[in-house]
Amino acid sequence: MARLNYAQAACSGLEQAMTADPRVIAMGEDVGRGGIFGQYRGLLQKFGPQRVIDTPISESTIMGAAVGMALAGLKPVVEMRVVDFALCAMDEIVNQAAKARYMFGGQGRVGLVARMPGGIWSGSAAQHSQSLEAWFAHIPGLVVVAPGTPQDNHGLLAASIACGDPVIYLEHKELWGVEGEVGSEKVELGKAKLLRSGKDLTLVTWSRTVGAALEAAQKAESIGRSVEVLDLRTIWPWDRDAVLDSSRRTGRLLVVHEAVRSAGFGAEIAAEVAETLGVRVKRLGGPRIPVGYSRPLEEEARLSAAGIFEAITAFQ
Amino acid sequence: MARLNYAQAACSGLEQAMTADPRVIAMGEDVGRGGIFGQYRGLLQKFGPQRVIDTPISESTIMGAAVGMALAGLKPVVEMRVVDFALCAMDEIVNQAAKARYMFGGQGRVGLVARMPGGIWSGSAAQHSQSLEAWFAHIPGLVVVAPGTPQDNHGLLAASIACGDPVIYLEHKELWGVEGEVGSEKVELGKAKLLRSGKDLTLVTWSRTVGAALEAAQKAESIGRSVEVLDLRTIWPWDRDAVLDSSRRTGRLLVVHEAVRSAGFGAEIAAEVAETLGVRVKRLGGPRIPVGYSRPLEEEARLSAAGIFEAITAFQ
Amino acid sequence: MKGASQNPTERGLALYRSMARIRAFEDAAEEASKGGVSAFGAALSQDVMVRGPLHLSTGQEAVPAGVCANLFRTDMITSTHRGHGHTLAKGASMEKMMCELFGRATGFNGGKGGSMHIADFSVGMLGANGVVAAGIPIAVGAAHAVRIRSGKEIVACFFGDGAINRGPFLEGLNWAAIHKLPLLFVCEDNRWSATTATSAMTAGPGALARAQSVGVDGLAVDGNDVFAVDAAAGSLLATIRAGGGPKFLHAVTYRFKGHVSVDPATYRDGQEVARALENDPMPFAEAKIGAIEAKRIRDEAHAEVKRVVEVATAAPWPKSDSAYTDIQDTGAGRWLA
Amino acid sequence: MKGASQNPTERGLALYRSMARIRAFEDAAEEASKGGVSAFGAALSQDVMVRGPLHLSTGQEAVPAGVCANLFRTDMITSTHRGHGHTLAKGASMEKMMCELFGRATGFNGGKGGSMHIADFSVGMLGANGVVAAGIPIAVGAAHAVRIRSGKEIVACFFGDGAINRGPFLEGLNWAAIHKLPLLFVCEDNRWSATTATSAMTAGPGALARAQSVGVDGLAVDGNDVFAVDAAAGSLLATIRAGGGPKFLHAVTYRFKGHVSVDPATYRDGQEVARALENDPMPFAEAKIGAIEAKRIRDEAHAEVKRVVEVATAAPWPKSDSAYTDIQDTGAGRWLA
Ligand SMILES: Cc1ncc(C[n+]2csc(CCOP(=O)(O)OP(=O)(O)O)c2C)c(N)n1
Ligand SMILES: Cc1ncc(C[n+]2csc(CCOP(=O)(O)OP(=O)(O)O)c2C)c(N)n1
Ligand SMILES: [Mg+2]
Ligand SMILES: [Mg+2]
Repeated sequence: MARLNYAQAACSGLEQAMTADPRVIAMGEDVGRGGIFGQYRGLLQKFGPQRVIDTPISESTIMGAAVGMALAGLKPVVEMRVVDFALCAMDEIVNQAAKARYMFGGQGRVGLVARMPGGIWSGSAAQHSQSLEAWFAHIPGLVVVAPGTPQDNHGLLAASIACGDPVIYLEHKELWGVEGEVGSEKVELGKAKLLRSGKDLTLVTWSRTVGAALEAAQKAESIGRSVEVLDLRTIWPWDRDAVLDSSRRTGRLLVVHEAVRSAGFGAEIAAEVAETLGVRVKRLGGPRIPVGYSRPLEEEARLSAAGIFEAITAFQ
Repeated sequence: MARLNYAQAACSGLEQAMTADPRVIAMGEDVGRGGIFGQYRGLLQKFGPQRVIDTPISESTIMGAAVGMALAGLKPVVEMRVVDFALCAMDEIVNQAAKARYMFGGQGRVGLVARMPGGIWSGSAAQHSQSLEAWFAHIPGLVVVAPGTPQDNHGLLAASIACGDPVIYLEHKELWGVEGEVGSEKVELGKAKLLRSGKDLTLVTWSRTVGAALEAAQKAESIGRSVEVLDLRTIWPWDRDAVLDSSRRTGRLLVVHEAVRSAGFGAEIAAEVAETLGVRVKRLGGPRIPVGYSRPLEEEARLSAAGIFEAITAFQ
Repeated sequence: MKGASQNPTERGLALYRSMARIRAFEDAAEEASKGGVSAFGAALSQDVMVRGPLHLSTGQEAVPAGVCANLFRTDMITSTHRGHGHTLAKGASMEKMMCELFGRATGFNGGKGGSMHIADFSVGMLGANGVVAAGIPIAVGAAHAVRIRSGKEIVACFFGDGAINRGPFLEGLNWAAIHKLPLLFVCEDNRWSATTATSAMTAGPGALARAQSVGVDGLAVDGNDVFAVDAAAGSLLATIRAGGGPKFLHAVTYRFKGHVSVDPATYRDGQEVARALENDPMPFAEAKIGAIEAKRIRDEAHAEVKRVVEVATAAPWPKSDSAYTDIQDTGAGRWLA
Repeated sequence: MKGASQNPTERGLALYRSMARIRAFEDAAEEASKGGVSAFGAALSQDVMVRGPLHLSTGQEAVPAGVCANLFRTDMITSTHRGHGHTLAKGASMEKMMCELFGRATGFNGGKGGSMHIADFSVGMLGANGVVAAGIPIAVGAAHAVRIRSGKEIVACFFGDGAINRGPFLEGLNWAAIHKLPLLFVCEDNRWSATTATSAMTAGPGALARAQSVGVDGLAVDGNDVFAVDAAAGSLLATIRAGGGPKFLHAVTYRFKGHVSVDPATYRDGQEVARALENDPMPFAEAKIGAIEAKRIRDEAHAEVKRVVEVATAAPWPKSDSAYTDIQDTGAGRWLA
């Protein structure tokens, strides 16, 4: 057990994986200086430039080369800096990484982890603040992970490297400094975490929104509404059983995510639960607007504990 | 009124727009020879290479240049060949075209139509068969259109060029040869078309699936199930009122689309209807698999009238 | 901006003024941004004036000043994440830019864009860009639009040395050359890409050779010598305006500050930085126009920026409702239920 | 494939055999694809053997034959949408490729990929690709993997003339040069990009100059002369194997057929086509190895392809269940409810 922040936790997970398996390498812009969020700090010193590879500003080729490396037997962990720039590598992610194994009839696998920090980043405006987990969940072949705590960032990164599939790994741009206890326990892909038990309503969320959701659930308790909170952690495959189970018990599902509500991944969860159980469902997500720069505009795009609380109480 | 196929109908819509407004131009790979589906046939001869522009195989720059043209006052209609290759231009679509107007605080608009034929294309396998309307619907700033008939391809293309917003225009790769009567009536963006009235179930679909859905609905009639069929036509903004209205009347909603079911746009519609009305909802979509080449594999990825019929009858 | 006198002394003063205004602006913006970025895991202070990553062009002023001195107001430019200099040099209002950095309603973008998306369409500044190299295809399109409507304007496209390793560089230059577009590509080479020395990531004989290999010829110039930049840009632009097709200007300069304003840039060699500071374009230009005039101009710039900071500090915030406008006409709205 | 005798006559025969097998394969595949593509709005016949767009390399055989004669089985290649020639020349089974084109379970990809995704990892053929230029970064990564594990293999990366206008060309070559990767880039220049003459869309002095501008030197060669290709590839590969870093081979040839097998290619000038047919690489090579040997080799190839078509015609279809395998281990499944 050690007290680490979210960036350090990931870094130590990666370091362990690199120590255990020489096929694991890390690459991306500025990783040699530790990455712009410190999430690769010290790795160059430990593993050298052969395995911690600085790259040009060439997102297409960073991702495409990772596919080639994986097909040739390595396990690359590649950095896209932010999910917004991964848009420059979408062919490589969707047409190549996700489909190669299938198209080639099982010849070759594309075991790689593509780290692309997502979410609103204070004062960074529309091109640095997107949440695109729903996109990747829609693409056959991809695994999608969104850790919300240092412990999960440690454990899920290790699990992602180990799984052998192409993993879209969505750290949150505003969690880097968050600290927590990090132990060596394994975190399994595809398993939600029950953060709080409750009997009136199931609240499913992930990534940075977990904090606000817990706060809102606490407050709801004080007015006699008992809210169960699940951190989904893995977006694909999502923990359908856990969500259905909880929703069946509470009879109400509220999905909350920072991503734009329209066609967000909350729609998939809500639709699935409504179809399967016929219980009542609601979604809370971002408005369908680009994230603005100025604080009052940015605030409009954010979810707050107060907003979540309101959604809970309005859900009768 | 003229009898035109889906490609000719779009071509004539574009020709009219280009005749009426010198700011409208067309560009993309092979458009000078009429486009690989014939959807630009004759335009070079009529408007010359200044306005019907052959481009290198440079998807990023085709789309990025269209943004620049639009900001400088033109109304480009740009060809991505297939939606799968538009993945090579995702930064330009999502970070630039969709957001420029907002980021610049309303200085400049990005009125353009990005044509990117979608859907399964016989024997073309995983990199030429995707349906990604849910992606674009998730992105603030974009309009998303998916015409299902020659008439709609004529009218919606005209409306898309006129609207002044960036429009993702998803023709279907297997509708090009389909013929129909095409008149000059306007087709409004954002309005679903009621194809069939019914009282037991509302079936919402779009693009190529419309045909199979109608067939299934007909068959359902014969066993006493009365199915209302709506062709959504515009995916964003979707005709929420029409869908809610119909669902309220029938008490059951079935959304059917060729796109992968998981995190497809059906999830948005189903979730919204379930939330708003509390009526029962179901979704039918493609399995979460890449489209295979061989016929038996490709068939697994397709929706059939029989499959839709089954979903209707199973929905009690 | 072009239209300034061609009298050599007056031109020199105008160039210096352009640079001095940029330097003063960057210094003030830097000051106002302290604590304003959450990069490197640092927390974001709540009451900072300029929030988010702020990319300063301090030390690089000679490039925008020299290039834009050869542009008319109707000419267009595209810019990068490091776009304050381009914007000012193109003739945009310093006040509106500062207001935008302060996130105010009175800024160019009404607070929607901030530094990374600064734009002033009224002077042909078509926008900074948060995505490296993304301005290149946009500039190509703008120049192509000019060609289509047989306009006389030209477009200048600014980008950094790091951008020449991104695909759109190849695609955009090739496109411009095929269509002989009226377009000046300006590679503002400050030798660094964030924390990485660009030279370590860039193979081959350099930016200009890359441009030539796709049919775009040009010049390399000392980007710290505003007079040299002015002359080179002037001669290239004359060719472009005469229908000579796109040209390329490779201007070597240096980024005095960190990648963003809060980056201490400890990854750089102290000697390299010291040498670069000796090549500060400001004293270099001052030596030519004289210390007295230079000081007067700098004082004016400081006074202007002081006023502008005051205005920005007092300016109104955007209404939260405005978060929902300027998105799209068809399908607009919050879509929250 | 390397390992063939270095005896000049035997090498000539081996090169010719490699070409003859490609030609015979392409002719048979073309025949089997008639009516099999729904491009250009045409309907798709239901009982056609080879469905979907089929890109034939007829006329271009000398390039893969000459290059792959210099590769070991353990060396790797990446390919394009027009990949049959590369695959055969690299030593893959003709039978398994034909089975794949016929969509059968016994094909290389079990019917999942078809022509555009043909692959045979057992001979280092890492896949054709439906996306122009997408093979370039993949080849870069494979070569980088070799470097990381200090392997001795090299990677050859085939792409068309149209691909040099896509961003990954710049990015991939620059990357390979920085890291001095063991990588041969082969631009198979058939002068057409679908229905467009590539020359009209490509500015500057050409493919090799572009490569040189990002630090990758190489050679230009007559791509219809298999001996010249063999020699050029051999010399470049010797340098690469000796640690000389990436090299570039620009081979000019011609696409005899339409872009896809059902394309009549009416957009091409008849004289251009006639001239190109006169430069058919097959008779050119035949002239060097002698008509009798050439005929024997061609007959063998025809016999082989005839057998292979019979095998493919009789081969089993994939089970529909296999549509759901080979996707991902974590989160696999149909997800239909
Ligand atoms: C496509 C993309 N990749 C990465 C980044 C992150 N990033 C922002 S600026 C920068 C360095 C750019 O270097 P250069 O082009 O030389 O411009 P400079 O910052 O030196 O002005 C990087 C990597 C980005 N904005 N866009
Ligand atoms: C990114 C991308 N854009 C467009 C296409 C459509 N397309 C397929 S092949 C082709 C022409 C390619 O020309 P070239 O690279 O010269 O290869 P050739 O077909 O001549 O072998 C085009 C445009 C594609 N497959 N991928
Ligand atoms: Mg730089
Ligand atoms: Mg070609």
